[in-house]
Amino acid sequence: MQNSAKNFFSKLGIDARLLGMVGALVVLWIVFDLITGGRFLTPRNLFNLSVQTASVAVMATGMVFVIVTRNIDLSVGSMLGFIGMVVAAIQVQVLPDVLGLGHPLIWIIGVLLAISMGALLGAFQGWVIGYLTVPAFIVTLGGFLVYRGAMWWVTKGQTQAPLDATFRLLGGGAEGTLGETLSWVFGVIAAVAAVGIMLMSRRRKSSHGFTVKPVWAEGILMGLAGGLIICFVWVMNSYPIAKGAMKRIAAADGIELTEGMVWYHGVAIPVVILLAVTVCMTIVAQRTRFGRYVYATGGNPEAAELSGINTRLLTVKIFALMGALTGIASIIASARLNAVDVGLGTLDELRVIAAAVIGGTALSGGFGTIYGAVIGALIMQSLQSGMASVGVDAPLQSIVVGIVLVFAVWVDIVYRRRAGL
Amino acid sequence: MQNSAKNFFSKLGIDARLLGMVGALVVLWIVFDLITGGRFLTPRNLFNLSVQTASVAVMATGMVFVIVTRNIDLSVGSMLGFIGMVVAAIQVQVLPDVLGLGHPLIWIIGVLLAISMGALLGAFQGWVIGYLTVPAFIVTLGGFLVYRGAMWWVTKGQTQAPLDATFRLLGGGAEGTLGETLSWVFGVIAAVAAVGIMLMSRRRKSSHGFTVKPVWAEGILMGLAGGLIICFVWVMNSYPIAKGAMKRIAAADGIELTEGMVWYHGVAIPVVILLAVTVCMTIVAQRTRFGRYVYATGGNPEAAELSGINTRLLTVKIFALMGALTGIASIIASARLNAVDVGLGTLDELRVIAAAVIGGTALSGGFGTIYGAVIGALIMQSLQSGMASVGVDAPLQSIVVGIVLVFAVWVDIVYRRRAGL
Amino acid sequence: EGLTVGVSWSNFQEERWKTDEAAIKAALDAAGASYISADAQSSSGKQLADIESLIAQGADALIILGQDTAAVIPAVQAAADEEIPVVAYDRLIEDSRAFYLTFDNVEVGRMQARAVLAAMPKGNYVMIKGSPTDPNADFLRGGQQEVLQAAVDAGDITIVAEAYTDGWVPANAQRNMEQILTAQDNKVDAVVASNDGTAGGVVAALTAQGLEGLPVSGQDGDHAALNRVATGTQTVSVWKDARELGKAAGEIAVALAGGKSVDGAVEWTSPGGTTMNSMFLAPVPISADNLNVVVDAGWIEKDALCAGSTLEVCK
Amino acid sequence: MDTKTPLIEMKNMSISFGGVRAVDDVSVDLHPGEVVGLLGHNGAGKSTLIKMLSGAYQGTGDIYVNGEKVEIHNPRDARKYNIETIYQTLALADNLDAAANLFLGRELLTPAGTLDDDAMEAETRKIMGRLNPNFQKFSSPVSALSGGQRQSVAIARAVYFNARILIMDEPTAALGPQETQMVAELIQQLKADGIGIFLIDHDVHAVLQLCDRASVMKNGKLVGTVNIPDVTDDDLLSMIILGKNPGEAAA
Amino acid sequence: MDTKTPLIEMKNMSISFGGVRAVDDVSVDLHPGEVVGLLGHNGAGKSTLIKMLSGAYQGTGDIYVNGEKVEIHNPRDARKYNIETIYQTLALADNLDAAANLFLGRELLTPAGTLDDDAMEAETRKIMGRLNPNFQKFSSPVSALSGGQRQSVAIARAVYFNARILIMDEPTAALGPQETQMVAELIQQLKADGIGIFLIDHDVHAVLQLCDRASVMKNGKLVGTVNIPDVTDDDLLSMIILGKNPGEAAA
Ligand SMILES: Nc1ncnc2c1ncn2[C@@H]1O[C@H](COP(=O)(O)OP(=O)(O)OP(=O)(O)O)[C@@H](O)[C@H]1O
Ligand SMILES: Nc1ncnc2c1ncn2[C@@H]1O[C@H](COP(=O)(O)OP(=O)(O)OP(=O)(O)O)[C@@H](O)[C@H]1O
Ligand SMILES: O[C@@H]1[C@@H](O)[C@H](O)OC[C@H]1O
Ligand SMILES: [Mg+2]
Ligand SMILES: [Mg+2]
Repeated sequence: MQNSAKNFFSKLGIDARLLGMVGALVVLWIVFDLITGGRFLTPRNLFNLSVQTASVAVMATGMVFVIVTRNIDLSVGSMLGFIGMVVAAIQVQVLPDVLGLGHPLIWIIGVLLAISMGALLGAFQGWVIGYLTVPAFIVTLGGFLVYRGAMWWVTKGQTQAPLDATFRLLGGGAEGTLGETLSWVFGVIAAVAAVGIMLMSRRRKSSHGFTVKPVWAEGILMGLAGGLIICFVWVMNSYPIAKGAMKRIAAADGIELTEGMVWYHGVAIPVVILLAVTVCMTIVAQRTRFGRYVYATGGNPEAAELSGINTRLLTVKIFALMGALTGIASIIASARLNAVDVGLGTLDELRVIAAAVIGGTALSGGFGTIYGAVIGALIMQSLQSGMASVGVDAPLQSIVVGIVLVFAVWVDIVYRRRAGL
Repeated sequence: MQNSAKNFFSKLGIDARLLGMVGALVVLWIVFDLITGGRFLTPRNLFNLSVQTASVAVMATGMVFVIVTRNIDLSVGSMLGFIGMVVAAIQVQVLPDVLGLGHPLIWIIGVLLAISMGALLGAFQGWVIGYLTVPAFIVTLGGFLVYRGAMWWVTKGQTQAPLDATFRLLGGGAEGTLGETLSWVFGVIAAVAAVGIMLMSRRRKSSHGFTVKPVWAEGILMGLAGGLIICFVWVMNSYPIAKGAMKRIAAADGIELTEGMVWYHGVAIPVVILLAVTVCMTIVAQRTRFGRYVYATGGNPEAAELSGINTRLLTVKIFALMGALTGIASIIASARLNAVDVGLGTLDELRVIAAAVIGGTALSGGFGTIYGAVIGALIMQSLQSGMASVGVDAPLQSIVVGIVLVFAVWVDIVYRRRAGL
Repeated sequence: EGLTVGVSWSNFQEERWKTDEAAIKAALDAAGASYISADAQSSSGKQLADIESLIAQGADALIILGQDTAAVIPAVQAAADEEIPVVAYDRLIEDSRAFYLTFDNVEVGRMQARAVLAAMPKGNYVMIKGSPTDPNADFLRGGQQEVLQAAVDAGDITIVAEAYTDGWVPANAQRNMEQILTAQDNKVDAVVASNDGTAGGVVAALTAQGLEGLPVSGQDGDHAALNRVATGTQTVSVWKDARELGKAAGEIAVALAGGKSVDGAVEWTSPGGTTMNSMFLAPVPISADNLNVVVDAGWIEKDALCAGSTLEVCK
Repeated sequence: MDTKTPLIEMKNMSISFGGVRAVDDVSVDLHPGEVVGLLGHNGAGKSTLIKMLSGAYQGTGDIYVNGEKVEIHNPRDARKYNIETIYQTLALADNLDAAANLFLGRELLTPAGTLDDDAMEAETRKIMGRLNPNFQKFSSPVSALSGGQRQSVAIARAVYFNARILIMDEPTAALGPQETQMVAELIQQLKADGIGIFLIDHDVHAVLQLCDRASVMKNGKLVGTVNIPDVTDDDLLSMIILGKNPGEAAA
Repeated sequence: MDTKTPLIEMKNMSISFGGVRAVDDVSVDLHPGEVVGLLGHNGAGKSTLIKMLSGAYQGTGDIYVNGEKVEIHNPRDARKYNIETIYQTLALADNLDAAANLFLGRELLTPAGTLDDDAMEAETRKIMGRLNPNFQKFSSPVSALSGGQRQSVAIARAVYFNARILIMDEPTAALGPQETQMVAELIQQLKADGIGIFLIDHDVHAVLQLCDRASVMKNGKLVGTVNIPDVTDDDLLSMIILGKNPGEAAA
C-alpha cells in the first residue's frame, strides 16, 4: 500500500518535499479550522492570508538565492522600513506639492523609487560582501543597524500617512484586487500557460530521446496545476466585498447601488505581484545562466570561480535582486497599512529567513527552491494568523513559532536523510 | 624603520592582530577623550566601562567556541533575559518566604540556578543541533523566540525587583567591588602568576630543544603583562566612592565617617568574574583536549569525526558551556540593574556576536581567540559609551555602530590576507 | 548659571519624543543651563550605562524617561550617591528620591475609553493593547477597563476580543484586527486602541471591510492620527502635549539642581506605596470637536491636519 | 595463513545510497602480516566498502575482528579495535598544524592534564623525518601544504599509533616518486610487524609488488579474490575491466 | 619546434605565500602539439606554477600567449586565451549533476536564451561515453560520485571546449587502469590536434611515454628542462630527487 503510493507519486515526478510541505500546510489549516469552528477555511480568511503573506513571501524568494550562495541577509526588515519611509515621505510631503495631490505619476514614481533604492542598497551590500569579502552576516547586520537608524532620520520618527490613493491599491484591500472578471481572465490565462509549459517541456525532452513520464501521469499533473489555479481564483471570487466598502467604491466610481447587488473581491493585487515574482524567480532559478551560477556557487564557490564564473559580481547581483524584491515588499507592506511608522518591517528578516528555511533552503548552501520559500512563508503566516484568530497571546505565539520553526526544519532534515539527498 | 618595528614585534612574538585591536581601542579612547574634554579617560569612566563590558564579554568568550565550530547562537540575549527573570522571581517571590529575607543562601541558590539553567538550556539546544542535526541558526532562532515568550510568562511581564542584597554585589556598584586592599592583593597575585606561567612555558620549550625568544624580548613581555595588571588595579583604586554612597556604606557597616575620609572603589566584582572567565576559557581553548577538538571540528567537521572525535557530543558541550556563561552574564546584568524587566538582554545576541567577530573570530569557522572576543566587547562598549558621552543621537549611534562593525571586520580581513593567513 | 542637565531617554521609537526633547532644550536654554542626553534604545541595561555616563559628564540634575520603573532604580541610586536630583519623566520610577512628572497613563486609558464609549454606548468592543513588554500597556488597559466596567456589567457592551501588539508595531495591530474581524464576522462596533500607531493598523483593517468610521481611540497626537480624526476614521487621540511636559521638566530640573523647591508640586503615593513629590499635567483628548486646540497650539500645520477633511475647522 | 583466525573478516557487506547498491554482498578477509589489495574501476565501491570497516558508513553485513563479531557504528568504534584509516580525501583539519593533526583524538598530555604541544611537535618532527625528509612546514596550518605534503601527514597519522589493522585508500595517489617509494618501504615494515593492511591502489604493478592477495570489485560486487603469486598483471586487469575471475580464488 | 613562436611562454614566474617562495623565478614554455611534463617532489611548486597560468593565483613574471604578452588576473582571463585546466582538487560544484558541471560557465542556451538542459545532457552522455563507458550517474549530483568518476567529469569539462592550451594537474591520480589508459589516448589525440599540454604527473613512466619535454622543479626553483628522447627514467628521478640537471636542457 505504502509502497504503491510512493510509486504513484514518484511516477508523477512530484517532489516528496513539496508534498510534505503542502501536507503540513493542509494539516495546519484543518486544525485551525476545527478550533475556530470553521472560520479559518473561509474565502475571507484565505483572502486575508494570501494578502498577509505577500510581502514576506516576495522577499523570501530572493532570500533563497542569498542563502543558496551560503550568505544571509539580516537587513531586509530594516531595509524594508527605510525604503518604505523614504517613499512614503516623498509621497506625502514632496510629490503632492510638486505634482498635485493624487497625480497619477505619484504612485509610479513611488514604485520605481522603492525598487531602485532597494536594488542600489542591495548592490552596495553585495559589493562589500563580494569584493571586500566581508561576511554577509556582518555586512547585513551592519545594514540592519544602519537602515533602522537612517529610517528614523528621514522624518525624525514621524509616521507618514495617508499614502497616495493609487499606490494604496498595491497593498490589497477591497479596492486593491483584480475584481471578479479580471480574476477569471487571469486564472484562465495562468492555467493555460501552466499546461502549455508542461507540454512544451515534454515535447523537448522526447525530441532528445529521453524517457518522459507516462501520459496518464502528465495528464494528472496538468489537471492538478490548472485545477489549483482555477480553484484559487474561484475561492477569491467567492469572498464578497463588505457592504460599507461597496458603498464607498460605488460612491467613488459613481455607480448606483441596488439592493441585492453583491460584488466579490477576486485576486488581490499584492497576490498577483507575488505570483508574478514567483514565476519570474522560478524561471531565473531554473532556466537561466544566472540561476545556474547561483546554485553552482552555492555548491562550491571555489569551483565556480575557477570555472570562470565571476562570483564577486554574482554576489552583487544576488544582493541587488534581494534589495529590489525588498523594495517591492516594502511597497506592499506600506500600501497595505496605508502608513509608514518607524516600526515597519521589524523582525521581518527573521520571518523571511524562516520562510526560506522552512521551505527547504539549506543554510549550508547549494539547495533551495522558490516555490518552497513561498509555501514556507504561507505556513509561517498561517501559523501566526491562526493563532491570532484563536486569540493566543503574543508571547505564547512567539513560543509556538519558535518551536514549529525548529520542528519543521528537523522534519525536513530527516526526510532528506531518508531520501539519501 | 617600518621593517625594524615589524621585526621588533615579531621578535616579541606578539600577534599583530592583537596589536591592531589594542591600537584601535587606544585610538578610540583618545578620540573620545579629546571630544569630551578629558572626561573619558578618567578612573571613573574606565571603571564604568569595565563593569558595562562584563556581561557581554563573558558571553563573547563562549560565542568564540560556538562560532569556531561554524555554529551561531542567536538565543543568548533572550536566554539571558529568561534566566534572569526566573532567578529574580525566585529571589523576590519565593525564597524570602521560605528562607527569610536576606538569607545568605538566597544569592548562592540564585547563582547556582542561573548557571545550571543556562547549562541545561544550552545543552538541550546543543543536542538538537548535534544529534538532530538541525542548523544552529534555526535552533537558536527558535530559542530566541521561545525564551523571550517564556520570559514574559514567568511573571506575566511584571518587573522583578529589588534583588537580594548580596546577589546585587555581583553586579558591581559602590559596594560590589573588591575594595582597595583586596584589589592590590588580587593585582599582585595575578601579575606574579602571569610572569610565572611565561617562565614555565619558556623552560618547557627549551627542554625540548626548540628555539625560544631572546631573553630581552621575554623580559619586555613579562614586564608588560605584570605592568598592565598592576596599572589596571591602580586606576581602579584611584576612583573614589561618592559621598552619598560612603554614608550609606558606613551606616550599613556601623563605621563612623570622619571629615577627610576617602574610600576608593578598586576592581569591581563583575570584572573579577570576567577576568576569571577569560583565564579559564583561554586555558580551555589552548591547553585542553576539549579546546583542541573545538578548533579541529571548526576546521573540518568531517575530518574531526573521522579522527574519532565525537563531534555531536562536542556540540552539546559547547552549547552547554555557552549557556552556563549566559547564566553568569545574566547574574551580572540583573544584579547590576537590581531588577529584571522583560526587556533584559534585548539585542545582546548581536552585541555578543559582534564582539566575537570584531575580536577576530571567523564566521567560516576554525579561527578565533578568547582574548580577542573580550577586547572586541570592550571596543563595542567603548564605542557605545563614548557616543553616549558625546551625546550622539541614538539613531545615529546605531548607524555608527553598524558601520564600525563592517569596517572592523574588513580591516581584519585585509590584514589576514596580507599576512597570508 | 552654568548648570548641566542630563536627559536619559528610553528610546526614540515613537514620534513624540523628538518634541519632548525640543521643549526640554528650550526650557534649559531659557534658564541658561546646558543639555546633554543619551538614548537607551529600549534597554534597561543601556539606560543604566547611559546615566552613569551622564553623571560622569558632570550632570547637575537628571531627567529620566525610564525604560522600566524598577530597573532604573540603581541609576537613581547612583545619582543620589552624588547628590544629584532626578526627575522621573513621563513614566513612573518607584523611588521616593525621584520627582515624578507625567501625564497620568491610567488617565490616558480612561480618556480613550470615555471617548469611544460616548461614540458607541452599546455594542461589541475590541481592545487593541500595547506591547506586552511595555508596562504602560497594562496601565492603559487598566484605565480603559475602569471606564468600561459599568457598561460591561450592565450588558451594554461586550468585549469580544483583545490582543497585545508586539513592539507597538502597527502592522502587527493590523493583522490582529483582521483576524478578529474575520472571527467576529465583522460584528464589531468599536475599537479601543492604545496608541496612534496601533490605531493606524486598526483603521487599515477596518477600511478593507468598509468599516472605516467605527469609533477608534489612540494617543500621542501623531500627525497621521490627527488627520484621521479630521477625516473621521479615528475618534480620539489623547494628546499629551509633550511641549508642556518638556518645558516643565526643564524648569523643575533647574530648580532642583539649584536646591529650590518646585511650585505646584504635590505629594503623591504610587500604587506600589512609594510616596514622592510629583506633578501631573492634564492630557487633552482630541476629537473632531476640538481639533482647533492642536492647530492653535502650533502642534500641527493646518494643511497636514486637514488633508482630505470636510470638517468645519478645516475650512 | 588460512588456518589462523583472520584479523578481519567482513561478511556479506552491502550498502545503498538512495536506492543504488554501492556495495553488494561483498566478503573479504585479512590476516595478520598480510597486505590485501582492493582493486576495481572507478566507482566500483572500494572506498565505500572500507568506510564500513572504518566506521564512516553504516551498512549491513557482519564484521569479525579476531574471530569475534563486532559492531562498528562510528570511527571511534573502529579505533577501539585498532583499525586505522588513511582516507582518499585525507580528512585533515585544515586550520591546525601537522602535529595537531597527527595527534588528533589522541593528544599527548602533560601530567597536569593539559595538552603537551611541545612533546607532540617533537614527535611529529621525528616521524615526518622518516616519511618525508623534505617536509619542514611544522608550524603552518595544513591548508598551506601541497597535495602530497598533506598526504604524508595523513599517512603518518595512521601508522604512528600501533594500528593492528591499516586501511590505505590510494595512499600514494598524490605522492612523488621518492615519497611513493618510502611508503612502499613503510608497508613492508608494517607487514613485518604483523599488521594487516587493506591497500586500495589503481597501480596494478604496485599491487603486484606489495600485496599478498587481491580482491577485485566491479559495480559494487566482488569479482573474486586471488593470491598474488598465482596471477599476472594481465589476469588482474581482465578481472578489473571484464569482471572475469580467473578461477584462482584464494579465500 | 623551437623555431615557431611558442603557444605559451612563462618567464621568471614567482609567487610567495606569507614570506615563503612557493615558486621562484621559473620559466617554461609550450609549443602547439607538444606535451610538457612538470615534475618534482611534493610541495615543489608545480600546482602553484600552473595556477598562475590558469588565473587562480596572481604572481609576478610575464606570460606570453602566441608571443604576445598577456595579463591573467582570474580564471576568466585564462579562458579567454583558451587555456583550460584540470585542477588537482577537481573544482566541481558538488550539488550539480555531471552535465551542469561540464558546461559550467558555458551553458548551452535555447533560442529563447534559457538553459537548454536537455541538449547539455545529451552532449554529456556522448562525451562521457567516450571517456568512461562505465559512467551512468547522469542525474545524480557529483557529490554522489566516486573519486575517479569525479575526475572523469573534470577531464571531460576541460577537453570538450576547444582548448588550445590544456593544463592537467595529476589527471589520473584517482583513475583506474582502464580509465588511465583512456586518458593517455586522449592526450595523444589532443596532441595530434595541435593542442599544447602541460602535464603534471608523479608517474615517471607515464611522463616518459606521453611527454615531449619535461621541466623539473625542486623547492620552488626550476631544476631544468629536458627533451624526453634524450633522458632515461633514472635521469629524471635524479633531477627530481637530487635536483641535478643532466645538462641536456632543451629550451
Ligand atoms: N594557499 C597557500 N598558502 C600557503 N602556502 C601554500 C599555498 N599553496 C601552496 N603553498 C605552498 O607552496 C608550496 C608549493 O605547493 P604546490 O601545491 O605548488 O606543490 P606541488 O608541487 O603541486 O606538490 P604536490 O605534488 O604535492 O601537488 C608548498 O610548500 C605549499 O606548502
Ligand atoms: N555519499 C554517497 N552518496 C551517494 N552515492 C555515493 C556516495 N558515496 C559513493 N557513492 C556511489 O557509490 C559508488 C561507489 O563509490 P566508491 O567511492 O566506493 O568507489 P571507488 O571504488 O572508491 O572508486 P574510485 O576508484 O573512483 O575511488 C559510486 O557509484 C558512487 O557514485
Ligand atoms: O505614548 C506612548 C507611551 O506612553 C508608551 O509607553 O509607549 C507608546 C507611546 O505611544
Ligand atoms: Mg575511492
Ligand atoms: Mg600539486
